[in-house]
Amino acid sequence: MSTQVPILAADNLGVRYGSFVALSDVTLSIRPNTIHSVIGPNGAGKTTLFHALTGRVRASSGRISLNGRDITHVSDDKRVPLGIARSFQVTSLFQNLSVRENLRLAAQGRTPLQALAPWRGVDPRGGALAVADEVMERLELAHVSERAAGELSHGQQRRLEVGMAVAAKPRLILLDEPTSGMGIDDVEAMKALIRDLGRDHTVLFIEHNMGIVMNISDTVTVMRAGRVLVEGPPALVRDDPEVRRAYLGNMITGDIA
Amino acid sequence: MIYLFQLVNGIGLGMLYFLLAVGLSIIFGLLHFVNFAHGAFYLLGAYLVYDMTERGVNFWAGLLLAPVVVAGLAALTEAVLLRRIYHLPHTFHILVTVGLALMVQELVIILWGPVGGNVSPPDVLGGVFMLGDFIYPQYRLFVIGLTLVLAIGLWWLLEGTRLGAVVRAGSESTDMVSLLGIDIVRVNTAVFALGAGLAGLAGALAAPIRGVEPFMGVEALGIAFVVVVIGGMGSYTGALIAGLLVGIVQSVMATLWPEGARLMIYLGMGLVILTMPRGLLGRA
Amino acid sequence: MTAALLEIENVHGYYGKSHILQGVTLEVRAGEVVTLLGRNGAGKTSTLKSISGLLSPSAGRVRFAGTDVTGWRPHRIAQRGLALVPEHRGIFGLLSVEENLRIAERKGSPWSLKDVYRIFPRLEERRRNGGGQLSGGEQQMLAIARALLNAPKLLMLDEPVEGLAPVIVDEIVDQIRKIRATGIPILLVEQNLAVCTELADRHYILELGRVVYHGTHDEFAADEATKDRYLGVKAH
Amino acid sequence: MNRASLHFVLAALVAIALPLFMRSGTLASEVLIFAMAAAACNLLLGYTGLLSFGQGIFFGLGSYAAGLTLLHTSLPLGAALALATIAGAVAATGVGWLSIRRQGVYFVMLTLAFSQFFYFLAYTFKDVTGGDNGLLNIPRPAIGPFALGESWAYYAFVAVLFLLVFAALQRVASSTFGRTLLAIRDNEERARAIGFPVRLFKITAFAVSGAVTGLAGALHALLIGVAPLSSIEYHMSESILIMTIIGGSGNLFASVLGAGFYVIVSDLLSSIWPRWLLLLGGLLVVVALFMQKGLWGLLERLVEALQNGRKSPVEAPVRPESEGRSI
Amino acid sequence: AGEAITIGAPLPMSGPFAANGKFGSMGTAMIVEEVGKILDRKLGYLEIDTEGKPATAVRKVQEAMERGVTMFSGGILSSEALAMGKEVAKGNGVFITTAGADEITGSECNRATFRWSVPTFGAIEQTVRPLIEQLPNAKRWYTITPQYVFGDGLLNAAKAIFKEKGIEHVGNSYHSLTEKEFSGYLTNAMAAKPDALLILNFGSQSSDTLRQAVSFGMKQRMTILLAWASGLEQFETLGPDLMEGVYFGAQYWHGIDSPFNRELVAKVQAKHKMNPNYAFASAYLTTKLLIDAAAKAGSTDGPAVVKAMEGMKYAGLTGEEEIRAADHQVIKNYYLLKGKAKSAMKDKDDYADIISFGKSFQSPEEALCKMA
Ligand SMILES: Nc1ncnc2c1ncn2[C@@H]1O[C@H](COP(=O)(O)OP(=O)(O)OP(=O)(O)O)[C@@H](O)[C@H]1O
Ligand SMILES: Nc1ncnc2c1ncn2[C@@H]1O[C@H](COP(=O)(O)OP(=O)(O)OP(=O)(O)O)[C@@H](O)[C@H]1O
Ligand SMILES: [Mg+2]
Ligand SMILES: [Mg+2]
Repeated sequence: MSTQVPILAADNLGVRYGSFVALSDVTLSIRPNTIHSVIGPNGAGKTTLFHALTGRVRASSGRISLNGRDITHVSDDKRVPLGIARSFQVTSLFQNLSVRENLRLAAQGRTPLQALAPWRGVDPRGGALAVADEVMERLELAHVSERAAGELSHGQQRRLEVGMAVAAKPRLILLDEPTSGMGIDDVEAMKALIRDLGRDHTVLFIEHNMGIVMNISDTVTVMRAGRVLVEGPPALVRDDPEVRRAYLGNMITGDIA
Repeated sequence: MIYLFQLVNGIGLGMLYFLLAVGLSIIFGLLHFVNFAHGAFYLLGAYLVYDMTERGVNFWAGLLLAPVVVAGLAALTEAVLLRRIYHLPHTFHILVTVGLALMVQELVIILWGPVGGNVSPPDVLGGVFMLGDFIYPQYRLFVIGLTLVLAIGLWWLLEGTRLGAVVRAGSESTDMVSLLGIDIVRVNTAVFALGAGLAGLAGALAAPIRGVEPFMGVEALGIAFVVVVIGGMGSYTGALIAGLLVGIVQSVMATLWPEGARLMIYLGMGLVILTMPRGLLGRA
Repeated sequence: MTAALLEIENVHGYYGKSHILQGVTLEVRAGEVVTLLGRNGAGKTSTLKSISGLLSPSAGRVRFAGTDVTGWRPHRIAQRGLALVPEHRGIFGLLSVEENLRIAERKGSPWSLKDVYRIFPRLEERRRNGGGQLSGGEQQMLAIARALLNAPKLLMLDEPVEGLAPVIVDEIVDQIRKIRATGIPILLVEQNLAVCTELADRHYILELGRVVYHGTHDEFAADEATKDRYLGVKAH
Repeated sequence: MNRASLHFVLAALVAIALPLFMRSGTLASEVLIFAMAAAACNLLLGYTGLLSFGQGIFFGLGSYAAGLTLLHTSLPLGAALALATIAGAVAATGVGWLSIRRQGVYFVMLTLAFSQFFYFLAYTFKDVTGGDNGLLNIPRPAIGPFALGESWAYYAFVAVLFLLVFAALQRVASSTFGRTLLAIRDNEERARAIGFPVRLFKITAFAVSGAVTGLAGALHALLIGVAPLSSIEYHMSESILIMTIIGGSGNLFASVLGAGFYVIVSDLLSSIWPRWLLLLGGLLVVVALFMQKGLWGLLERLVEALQNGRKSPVEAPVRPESEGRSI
Repeated sequence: AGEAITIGAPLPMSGPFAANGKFGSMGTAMIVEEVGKILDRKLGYLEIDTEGKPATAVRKVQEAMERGVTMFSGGILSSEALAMGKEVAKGNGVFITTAGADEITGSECNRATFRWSVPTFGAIEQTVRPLIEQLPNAKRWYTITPQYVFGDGLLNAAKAIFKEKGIEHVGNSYHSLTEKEFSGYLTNAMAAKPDALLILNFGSQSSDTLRQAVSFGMKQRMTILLAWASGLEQFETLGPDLMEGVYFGAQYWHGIDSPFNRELVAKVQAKHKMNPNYAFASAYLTTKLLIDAAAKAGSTDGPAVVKAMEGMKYAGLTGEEEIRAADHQVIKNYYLLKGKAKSAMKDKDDYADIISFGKSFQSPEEALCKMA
């Protein structure tokens, strides 16, 4: 298993915001069809890592490769057709469009140039719409399918946010704190969903809910101050004294079942 | 030698442009309000001074009074009209303020006639300043000096006081500012009045230089936009630098390549935006 | 028993034509921490908004410290000492961290800038940073710190630990306890039952814009049926 | 009948109704010409969220292109119109390509700067454009067997083109492309994050808009026999934008309403009072304050009020949430 | 009596030239009212607001022609006048204007269009030449010119005279039609140390230039000539302080000593309590020309009226005037005025004295008019 080509690999990745170094020397390797989580204190650079991997911010040093192909200089929108999709920590939806349209667009994003022809109509039986409906079912959003995304409650928006990444049918899905803002019951459901996604996709996710992280991850990467602190299976990470001190604390959040 | 003269002249122009533009910049950058009526306040300032001097009021009194009246009118407009549309997209800001500018312009024509008039500088400043070959109207020198003093005062107000921070905050989320117990509505009115008052002052100061006519507002608006965009919206220092830059370029170009002066300014503005995303010093 | 500091009585609220709050009644007394629970979309945030004046109640009363503040503009309510930390945090991105704090400073607050820097050292490290450049957790800390400087008589926190690292959650829970210890009551909206359990004296559960359950902490802790029914928490 | 065909029928009705109510074919033609320009502007404003102050560039270039073709070559009318359309599209692609590098107000200002730039260009190259005098003597040749000299004959020609263009724009707006534009308008970051090359889409929108605006400019030059400098001035951009906003930016037919209203009301007001701009100004303020959905919104409210008058006005309470919340 | 006869008055009633439009309209109204009736039909006029835009002007003229109007008097801006002239020609009407561009009776001349005002050539001949003769010591001249056809027309005419008279042309500053700030150009001018400054722009631009030149103390250091002033309406905005000692070229001045003008001044004084300015008087006269021609032709038919106007000689505002048939240019005087001190003014409008006047015109061939 460890000899497999990683689906995504980051090599000595560094990112700076102006003079502030948000990420330095991060080396990461995600094996296909695994669930890989990233944890770490607030401001450790987790979201920044996601930004770099998806191309939203430019890496100031290092290399990123997808299935062995160098994508360091591929722009963010061009990485989607290559099979990377993500959700955002701060909800970012098409507020004025319906839930269904949000998801249809997310599905369409894999073949964006098809949408560039100004004369081509939306195929009612087409793939994108079908995917949208499927995702809505999966995320229990079908009953609000025609509502504008901006009118959903915070928790519903969070679910749609994750749905947007799922709808792109990526090979690698990046979820930035998928359960934040979700109801207690939804957290359980999300846990199930991520586990589920892990079967036919590769999942990389950031989470502060240790209940999820420790239960479903194959690998956990702990970051601190822009660097990788520890990486390994959940049990190893949980018992690392450094991780406990820097991050886990007493863990009143999310009991590890 | 001539370029030296043009440089001084450019600084004189530039300081006036700064005064004109800085109000727009404040309103623009801090309230996120696109104010196409800014020129109308400039127009009003000029006409108020004109009207008062025609009635025999002392020029200095006029210079003091005109911006105050303009600020008052602006506050009223803001309270009655503009605050209802802050939350709407830019399109509506433009619609309302273009409408307002048209109304002011036509009202000016109705009140003072379509031809315009002349404002004499006060007698003490009526002459020219001479130094060898260098000749410069005393009144223009006075304008440079006055705007310099104002520039410093303004800088302190915007960057050194809490008011500045509050208004910037309000430009992002009025709700959140209210939740901190600050009456953002009043702050906005004050800022709008300040910006408009500065335009009124610029108009009042410009009146003896270029006379008054009903369409000077539109022209001023164009210049103000160029300055604000080059300097960066919401940036005080940007407005100052850009104002001077535009003034100097315009003046020097008058010798270098007069036909292309305007073209250069717009070309320059385009280049600045393309190479510097937020103008020279804009924040967001 | 002390008189209620905050009383809301049969409050109704609309977004456009949707009737979201359908008669919410609850109260917060001096010195206690009350949580408002409920599923996503139950109307918790909307309730806080109607208290703080962001959402004008179409019917019902909001009384704070003996004054009827129904329909007041938000800044007047805030000046009375009702502080809300909204779920989206409301950090001013154009202002630096310190400016964010400074504009909230009000005379009579038991906390000073120094105090909040002591509570949240991370903020002091990043005090010159733009508010928009903070990580999610840093923003949450800033939002709470800001509310503290605003001289609150009652603090309303909308999901304060959302997206925070466990150590920080501990920290914030600690701070909330300390705030309570100063006698300032807290109305807390939270999805994290563990946090609620740590802190609350009483609980309300909201569903479809109505209060469907109300009980003291101990009653609630024992009532697995209620938890299951309204919050979908299965006893494992 | 779906929304799109309803709007098309409405547009056709306008084209048919104008001759019944208007004395002059010239004014009627102008209404439809600006309706095209406004609808094209709406594609940028309403669908892509781009507030372009550059529409006058494309309009003016269309005028010049058609004028120059007819003056200096023996190409037929159709070719002149096609060239104007291409000129509009090419200029729009260029202006779009540069302007969309910036967002928000800076974008608006860039388009404004370009519009000034093109104005001075046209002003300076007076040998080509006629400078301040404009391009004079533009003929209006027949199209096949149909002479267009008479003003209603020309109107008929314009009306046919207008309906074709309107239908085409509708098609664009409802295509996947148009819907993607709506998404971009709503949240550009997200659109990019889900894989859309946002700039390419915006430039394409610009090109389509510029093409239609160029065509409108050409038709206008033919209408008045001149390609004046004022067609490429900043005020032209402003007028087109105002028409679009007054109409309402939600759908394309709204722009037809806006253009018709603006052109006819301006004509009316200016004939009754020299200070008519005062009234126009007031009107703009009123629209922004009370009719944020524009004339179209007003129309919708009217229709709704009529329907409610018939039906009982009681609304069923909307239940905000439903049950079943596991993923 | 048949249907009423309507004369179209396409004028910029709104926009930057609204002042001219307003007085033009008053002038037309006055003569129409005065005449009342011709060919046994009631006479009326239709005020058409061109908004100063050629497009609007053409569209509205088109509409008026569809309604049966054949005679038009108006058009203040060159661009609108040129465009309207073409349109009126297409519709077989007749149009008389006072706009400045040489092309109107030059390269773009046509059957339907007449022009009352003196073109650039005559304006310079009647101002620069007499001034050079009056001031033999002014050997160095500087010019400020708006960059477009009209400005070049003036400049070329001036250069020709400079050359002929051995005057040194020490420099020229071009500027665009939208320029309002002239201090840069004036700085150039001062650096060239001229004896005379020739201002070749018009309207508010010329006022701005003069105002700023005076503030730079240039009046004390050189002679200033503003070759194309609009007369009373401009002088009112300038005021005697600026005008004193400055020379102005003008198409018309209410102080002209001709029978027709004296009569007009009296009438306008009686009716409007003011002196007629250029826009007023010229509109009055050009409308009158149309009316007279229609009466003479016995028809309002465009071509008939044109025929009647061609070669017409009459006692006009500036004395004897004649409509040249070959290019439809009215042959009339152009005036050189000199501003006087406030203390020397006899009444509130007595801003200037006439120094000299005369008629200078290029031949139609020189003006490049080839009438179809
Ligand atoms: N645009 C930016 N400019 C400057 N600094 C930034 C910017 N974005 C983030 N930072 C800083 O980079 C650091 C890492 O931020 P990041 O958002 O990656 O943290 P995180 O690990 O995702 O934290 P959290 O768990 O709180 O979301 C933080 O200290 C933050 O303040
Ligand atoms: N601005 C709005 N416009 C229309 N409907 C809204 C708006 N905001 C909220 N709603 C609706 O009101 C209901 C209650 O929303 P609210 O935000 O109060 O829920 P909540 O209990 O805070 O949920 P969450 O836990 O997800 O934050 C939801 O159904 C939501 O869709
Ligand atoms: Mg993060
Ligand atoms: Mg909520």
